[in-house]
Amino acid sequence: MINLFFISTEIFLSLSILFLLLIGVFKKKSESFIYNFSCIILLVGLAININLNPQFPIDLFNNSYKIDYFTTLIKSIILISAFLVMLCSLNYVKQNDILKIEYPILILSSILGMLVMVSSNDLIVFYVGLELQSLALYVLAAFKRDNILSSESGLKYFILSALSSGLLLYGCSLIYGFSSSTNFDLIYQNSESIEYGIIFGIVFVLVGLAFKITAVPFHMWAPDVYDGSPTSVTVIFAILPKIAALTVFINFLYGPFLEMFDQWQAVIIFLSIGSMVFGAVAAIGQKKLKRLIAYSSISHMGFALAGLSVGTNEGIQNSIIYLIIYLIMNIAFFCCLFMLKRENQYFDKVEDLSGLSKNHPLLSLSMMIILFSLAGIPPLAGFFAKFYIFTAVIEKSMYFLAIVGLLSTVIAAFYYIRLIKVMYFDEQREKYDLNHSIGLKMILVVSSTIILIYFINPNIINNFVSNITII
Amino acid sequence: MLAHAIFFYFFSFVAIISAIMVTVSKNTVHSVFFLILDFISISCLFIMIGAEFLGMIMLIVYVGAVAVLFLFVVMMLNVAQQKNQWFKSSDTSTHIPIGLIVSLIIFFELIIVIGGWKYKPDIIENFSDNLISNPTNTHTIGSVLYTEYIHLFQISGMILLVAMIGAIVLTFRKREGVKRQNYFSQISREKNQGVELVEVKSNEGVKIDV
Amino acid sequence: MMNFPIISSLILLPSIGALFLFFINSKNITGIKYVSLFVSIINFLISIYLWLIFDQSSYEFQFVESRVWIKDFINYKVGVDGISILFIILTTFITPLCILSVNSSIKNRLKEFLIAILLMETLMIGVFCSLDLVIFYLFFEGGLIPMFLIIGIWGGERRVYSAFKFFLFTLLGSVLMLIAVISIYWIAGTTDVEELYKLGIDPKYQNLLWLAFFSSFAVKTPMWPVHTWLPDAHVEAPTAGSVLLAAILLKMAGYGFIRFSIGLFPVASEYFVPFIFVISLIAIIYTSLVALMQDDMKKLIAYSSVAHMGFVTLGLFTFTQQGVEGGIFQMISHGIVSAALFFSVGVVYDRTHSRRINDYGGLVNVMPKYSILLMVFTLGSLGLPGTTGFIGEFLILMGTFKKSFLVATIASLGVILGAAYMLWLYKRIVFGELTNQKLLKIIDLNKVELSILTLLALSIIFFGFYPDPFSNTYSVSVENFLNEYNDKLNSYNLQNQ
Amino acid sequence: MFEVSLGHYLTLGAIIFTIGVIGIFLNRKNVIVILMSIELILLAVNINLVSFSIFLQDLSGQIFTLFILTVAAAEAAIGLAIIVVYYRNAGTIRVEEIENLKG
Amino acid sequence: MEYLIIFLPLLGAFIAGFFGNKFDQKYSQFMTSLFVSISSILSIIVFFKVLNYGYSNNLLISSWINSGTLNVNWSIKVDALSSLMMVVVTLVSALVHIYSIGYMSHDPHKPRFMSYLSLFTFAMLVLVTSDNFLQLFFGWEGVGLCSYFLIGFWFKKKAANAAAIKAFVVNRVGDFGFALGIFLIFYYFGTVNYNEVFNQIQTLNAKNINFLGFEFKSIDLICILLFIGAMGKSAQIFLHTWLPDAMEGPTPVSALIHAATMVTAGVFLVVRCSPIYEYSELALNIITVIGMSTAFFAATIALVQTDIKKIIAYSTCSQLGYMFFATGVGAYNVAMFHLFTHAFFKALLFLGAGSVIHSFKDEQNIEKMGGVYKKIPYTYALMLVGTLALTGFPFLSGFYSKDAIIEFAYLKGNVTGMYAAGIGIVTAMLTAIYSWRLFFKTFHGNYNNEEVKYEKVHESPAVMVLPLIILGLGSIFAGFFFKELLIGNQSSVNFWGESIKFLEPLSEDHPPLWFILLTPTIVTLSIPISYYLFLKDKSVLENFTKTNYPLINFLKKKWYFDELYSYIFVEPCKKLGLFFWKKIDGLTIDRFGPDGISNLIKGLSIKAVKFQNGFIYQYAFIMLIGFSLILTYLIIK
Repeated sequence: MINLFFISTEIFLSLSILFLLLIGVFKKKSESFIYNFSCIILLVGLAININLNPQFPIDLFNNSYKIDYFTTLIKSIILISAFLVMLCSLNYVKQNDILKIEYPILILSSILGMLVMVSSNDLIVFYVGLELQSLALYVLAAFKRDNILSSESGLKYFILSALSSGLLLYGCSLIYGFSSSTNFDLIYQNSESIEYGIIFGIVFVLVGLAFKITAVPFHMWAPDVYDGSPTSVTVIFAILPKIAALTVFINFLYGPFLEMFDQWQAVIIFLSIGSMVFGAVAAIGQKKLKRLIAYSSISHMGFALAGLSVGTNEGIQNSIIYLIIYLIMNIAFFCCLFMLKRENQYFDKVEDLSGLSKNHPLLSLSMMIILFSLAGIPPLAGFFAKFYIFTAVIEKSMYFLAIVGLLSTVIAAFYYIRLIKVMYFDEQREKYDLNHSIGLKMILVVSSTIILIYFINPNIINNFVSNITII
Repeated sequence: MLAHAIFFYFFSFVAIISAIMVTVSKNTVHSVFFLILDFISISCLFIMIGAEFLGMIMLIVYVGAVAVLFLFVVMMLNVAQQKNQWFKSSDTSTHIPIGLIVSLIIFFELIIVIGGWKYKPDIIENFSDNLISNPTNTHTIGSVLYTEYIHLFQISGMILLVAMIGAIVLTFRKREGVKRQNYFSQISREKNQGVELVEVKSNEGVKIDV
Repeated sequence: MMNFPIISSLILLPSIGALFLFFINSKNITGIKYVSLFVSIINFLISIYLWLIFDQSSYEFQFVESRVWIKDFINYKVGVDGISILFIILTTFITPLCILSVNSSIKNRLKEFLIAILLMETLMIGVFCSLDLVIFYLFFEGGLIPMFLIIGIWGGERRVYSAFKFFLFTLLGSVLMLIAVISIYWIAGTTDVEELYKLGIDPKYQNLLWLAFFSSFAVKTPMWPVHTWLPDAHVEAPTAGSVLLAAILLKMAGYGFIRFSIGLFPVASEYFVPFIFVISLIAIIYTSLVALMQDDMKKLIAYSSVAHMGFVTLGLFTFTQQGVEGGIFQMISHGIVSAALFFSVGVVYDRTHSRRINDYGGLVNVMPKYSILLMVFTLGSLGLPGTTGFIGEFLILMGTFKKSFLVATIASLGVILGAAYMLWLYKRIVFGELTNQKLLKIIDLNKVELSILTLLALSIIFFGFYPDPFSNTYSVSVENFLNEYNDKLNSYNLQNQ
Repeated sequence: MFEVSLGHYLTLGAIIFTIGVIGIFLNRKNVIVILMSIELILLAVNINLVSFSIFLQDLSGQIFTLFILTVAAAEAAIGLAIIVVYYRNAGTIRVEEIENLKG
Repeated sequence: MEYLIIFLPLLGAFIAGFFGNKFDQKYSQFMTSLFVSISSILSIIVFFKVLNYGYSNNLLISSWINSGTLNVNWSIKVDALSSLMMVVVTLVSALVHIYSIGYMSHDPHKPRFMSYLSLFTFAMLVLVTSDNFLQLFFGWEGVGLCSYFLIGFWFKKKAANAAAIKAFVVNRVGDFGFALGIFLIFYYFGTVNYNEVFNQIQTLNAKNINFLGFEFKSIDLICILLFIGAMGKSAQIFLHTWLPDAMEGPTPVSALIHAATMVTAGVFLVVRCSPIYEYSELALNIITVIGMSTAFFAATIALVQTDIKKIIAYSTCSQLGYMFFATGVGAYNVAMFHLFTHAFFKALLFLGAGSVIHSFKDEQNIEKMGGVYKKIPYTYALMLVGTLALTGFPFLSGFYSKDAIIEFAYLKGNVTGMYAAGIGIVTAMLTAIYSWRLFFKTFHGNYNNEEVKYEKVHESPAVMVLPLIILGLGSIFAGFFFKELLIGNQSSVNFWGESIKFLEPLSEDHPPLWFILLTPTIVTLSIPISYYLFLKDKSVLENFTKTNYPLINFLKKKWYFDELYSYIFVEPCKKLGLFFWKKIDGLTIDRFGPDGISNLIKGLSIKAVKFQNGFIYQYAFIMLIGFSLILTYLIIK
């Protein structure tokens, strides 16, 4: 008998989606209600998920679905960041005429897909979860359907994502063919000798995953899609799929293909270096904040991948820490973006920040903290994220990676401090509105405070991740 | 065995040719038809090889639904006739030769890799029991699909739901100025709502909402 | 009482003050000033108290605090020895003066400025007393943020360029240090400095690690040829910023050389002595010549700082008692003198808004007090006996002479050039006819300026005549430091034979 | 030659996969053809999976194919919907004209 | 008492400097003069104590620099040498202080001036009473600094400022050598204390050292380096250029600093270090050569100068050369004797010249003077005394000391000694000629000044004349009275005691009579010759000038030293500085360093942005290329 208790989060989420859909269809003007309700659903889901607290790994559905501490932790992170994302983008969604009942439902579906992805222990489950997640995101990207940019971003994201999942599938088929199974554990058993077929399969799958976390050279969609999508969707893009995809990276690489570490390590290093450097360099030329944050997230993902390229538990844990800090910073950054509005119009150009500090000292202060943290300047949280990564990297004497990474942080620092320069050194502009929702303000204040004082007790996050043992 | 080979080569040939035609034909409608042809030939191969259920499903889903959907959209958007400018377009011309080379490289690498496939009898014995015990392919699939893969089945249900919602939310729009039927309001209409008494002043008339 | 975390409170107090300022209404200018001044003076008093209860006869680290910070990885460990305590006092001494000086120079966003200064103080004190490499790095790099803002927000015309140059240059320099710090952790298993002193680091890694640390310190010192950020940063920074930069930030690198480069990697340090000597000499001669030709006061002083720091590195890498002590003394002296010079430039800049030397001349006619004090600083800078500058330079040269006659001789040429450019500067600013009409209305020092400058001048002269308070503090530590250095070197040489 | 082995099927899959890949960037006509190229890639995957499944005597490949079919259908639906939306906004779906977002 | 001697001037300087303007300016003038006078009286008392009781003392004031083995104290060392110097310094200083009351009466910055003077006195006293090289160096630089202040006292004058800086920097060049010498001493002996160094000096005899690629005997090198310092301070040839320029300062300054005291510090140094120099044949020879060259060279320039103070300045230079070659031939006590007498007559000459200048309302060109001996009789008389003393007219102080030098050079017996003696005699003649030229042109002949009416020329006030008289007395009698004490055979050895070391006692022989008479004769004869040349028949000189124009010009341009230095050092330094700044810092380091890299990255970024051209096929294409790269890499691997 399958113990359904352990997938109660997923079940709850699916049922809530259907329920919300019903409400939405039969109750007029229920958009706000559904939006708020889905926030609550996320919180409840989070509570349920935390409540699971599996003491030992649990396999479900013929060993194709795995629940353990790691996946539960990641799911919690996904749920809580989804909640934060929804909370902070509420006003934006309302004012940009994209508040429809489908919007929160699609987000929830996407999250459901992510949860499935995270727990997957089987290629098919993984693929199906991935597609559930992606399909909802395609729609969300194009959600502002009367806006040409939004629909173009949806189109680009869709086509390239479909291509990447095509490649991924081809890889799955190769892995299946060469290891005779789709189940991760069986693949691990069956692929004792190193075969090119499997390695190719891994590469194909990595392409699909790298696409999701925007690693160079599979990042090309990111700036355009981030730019074109509604900001409330961009923030989702910047955070949620990356958590899920990175988890799958870990599960996938360190699960069935641990023995082939030597083979795929080079690929990860390649992706990592490419992302770190290219993300840093290309961001300098950007004039729009959303594009800039896209490149910035490309660069950050390079660092997270660097942690994965090490091949130790510490590396994985540090990547997770990196991811957590990254998403705190990104949520905070997007909160700032959501605050740049004047008379219901949102601004997202770099020049719109000009002289922000004169009119909005607190906003620009927190923005500054965030940017310095993104740049990895001590003693802010972003530094520790990088510090941990490099600790892991250097443990294995991968100095080249470390040096390239750190040089790229210097390059990246250039554009972060350019933003600070614009905010603090340039001439001021008109004031922006101040009537932000409490949730938005709270998130910004709390997250930037966390970033600022993280150094006082860095153990907080470490305690969570130190229990993760993949290998 | 020979028949198998002949059929294989025939259908493969058709599939490859039509796949090429999908990408190169000038008329998009033709492309769609070639795509259908491609699907048909592949499903024939499937049936031939013993995966008859999948072959038939391919026909139904792809040919019956997906390809028709393509056709529908192509027709609707009226984008059928558009010229290809493969080697003419000035600023993008480098893509094509390099792209071809790259693709061929990938192809040959794939061939090399595929050539490395070996039959591993020791692994396969563990799993072959369910295929033997059931008479038909369809039967076998059915027997596992709702048991071992029930969760996937459910999730694909969600996928389809999302696809549906997505398609609706993107393309469905209420047009202004079109009268729609509203069953609830029509049925629940009461007499006093149906008739409105208006005092008409002289020489002014009444404006009636249409 | 001994358990009281006096060093931590020293580190934290300015931050708390900054936090407190954060909540004061920025309209309340006097309140802001008094609070920050109060905090910094309290800090100064604490540091003086620390100095008084400091046991000068012991070379051990004192007042050590150690507590777990990142579990199983890094401890928060701070403490002082005879070397670092002086730098702490220098920091706490200069900071109140900086705060005092903002009166006339900072017109807008005073609150933010003072917050930045106080944060800076926290970070600087942290640098000087951290006994863990990671903690050190944290403080060392953290200083970039407030300094960047100080230059960028309150700076002059080319502040953006300068701020960026400063930020990126120093960041670039220090990233390699981060790698080295982490590498040390994996090589030696700890980043605790005291432990590392005991354990020593495998000589085969030392050269690379040394270079990594060097890259960071060299930029910060700054050594030739990575010095070009300094003139720009100095020129554009507001007075208090320049003062902090010259007086303390540059010293962090010198301190780092002593504590880390030499302390941790004796073999590599020995190996790189010729290299250091060569670039120090270049720094001394080259920048002195460049300083000679400057037409901007701050730039001139900035270049002179490069030259003076060249002396410091020269002295530190002689590994002689005189050289190292001279290096330390020179750093403290330069901390006071360059601070004073920048304050002085700030004084006239506030009045005329020009830093061009040619815009001045004949100031003595209208600003006699200023002229006298500036003379003292000029003399301190050119190393006249009886000022602190002399003792540092002389000891350094003495130490250097023990190592290499040639190097000492060339370095001594820098002293001549130093006299030339400083006196020429002084002449062009202060002496001569008062030609610029704008200067006619210029007023002499006000009370605050006078007290700042007098305090600095008195300390230059007092410690120039009676340097014992300093030298007694560091001599035991330096002696022990050199002994350990030689022990390590000898044991290494024995192994190799 | 006449022995049709797994290799033949896989080669067929590889050929169709390559054609699909080529089709994506060879095409300047309209986006729908790119979509069709992607369908070709999926088809190639299906060929692979089914032939592996048959030759391995293992059913999961076919199940996989089944779900791929499902997803492909859903993908096609959404993809076409997005294309339609884009067409409504831009009046074109020529690949060379979809370049509002760049830089 | 010693404390008072040293710190009274400092106190005076302090009070005058900081509080001088709070009261009437006269108070500060009076007070500083008083303090210095007290200290001069006290120092005379100390001198007599030394003289009579062989008193010597070493007072520790406080510790100064402690670093490892280097322990330096502030101290007051009293012995024969320092007590004599103290007398010279404080006495001349006191007189100059008093003189300045009158001379500077029209200046608005009197307290500052007095303060500087007192500060100088203090520094000079610190210099002479030091018991170690470092404190000596402190005083050394301190007097240099005060000299800088005082030369640049008229800060509005461009020339004064330039001269001040020149003085300081040129001195720094000397100090550079001096400092290296101290380093070397510390290197060998681990201490900089005189006694400790002198006690160990013999250990150094055999040691050699490689310095700048040359092999030296260590002791030679130490001595030479110290002597470079002395050269700077005492304006010896090559480092003399600052001294004539220093005449831009007020005249009392010239008298005090640039004639009587500071410039003799170099001589003092060499004498003080006699225990070291005695062991270095080479250094002594170099000193002799440098000294006599300076003596000769300065004298030749003085011949053609027209600025009254510059003539005296070159004369000082020349006389310092005498002192040096005295030390060079080992006659340290004779050098000190000449120093002592020179202090009187040179101060007298300067102050007298100041008086003249004062009378002519700040006119310094001797061509624009003349014929005023009746109007300013005291000054005239005193200048006469000074001139006679300087030229070594028999039985005046200069006679004793200068002749003694020449004699001892002769007696030295070696080549340099003979040569030096010869040059000394020639120089004595030149000295006489230029001195009389100055004298005659200033006081006799026609009145040549157009700006100041003849009637307006007036004698200086008593406060200026009185010091002149004292100095005049000194110029006349100092030689006679102190001859036996300072250079006499037995008494001098008693007096100098430990403070001067002779490796082998000075020769007690006397040179042949003709030699003794030679110099006075020449000197005496030169008076009428000068009179003829400069007053009676100027045509001879004019013809000479015309025919030998290049030579005269060469002399007038001071042997082109300034131009040469400007060409060799100053301009290249400036050019090099500019080159380093603009070309290396700006165009190389910045261009290829920070700016270059940032531009490069910006350029890359622009390329990256262009790369993102919005086309879907491009994006897919990039993905495929990356993908195929990875695949190919794995295949090849």
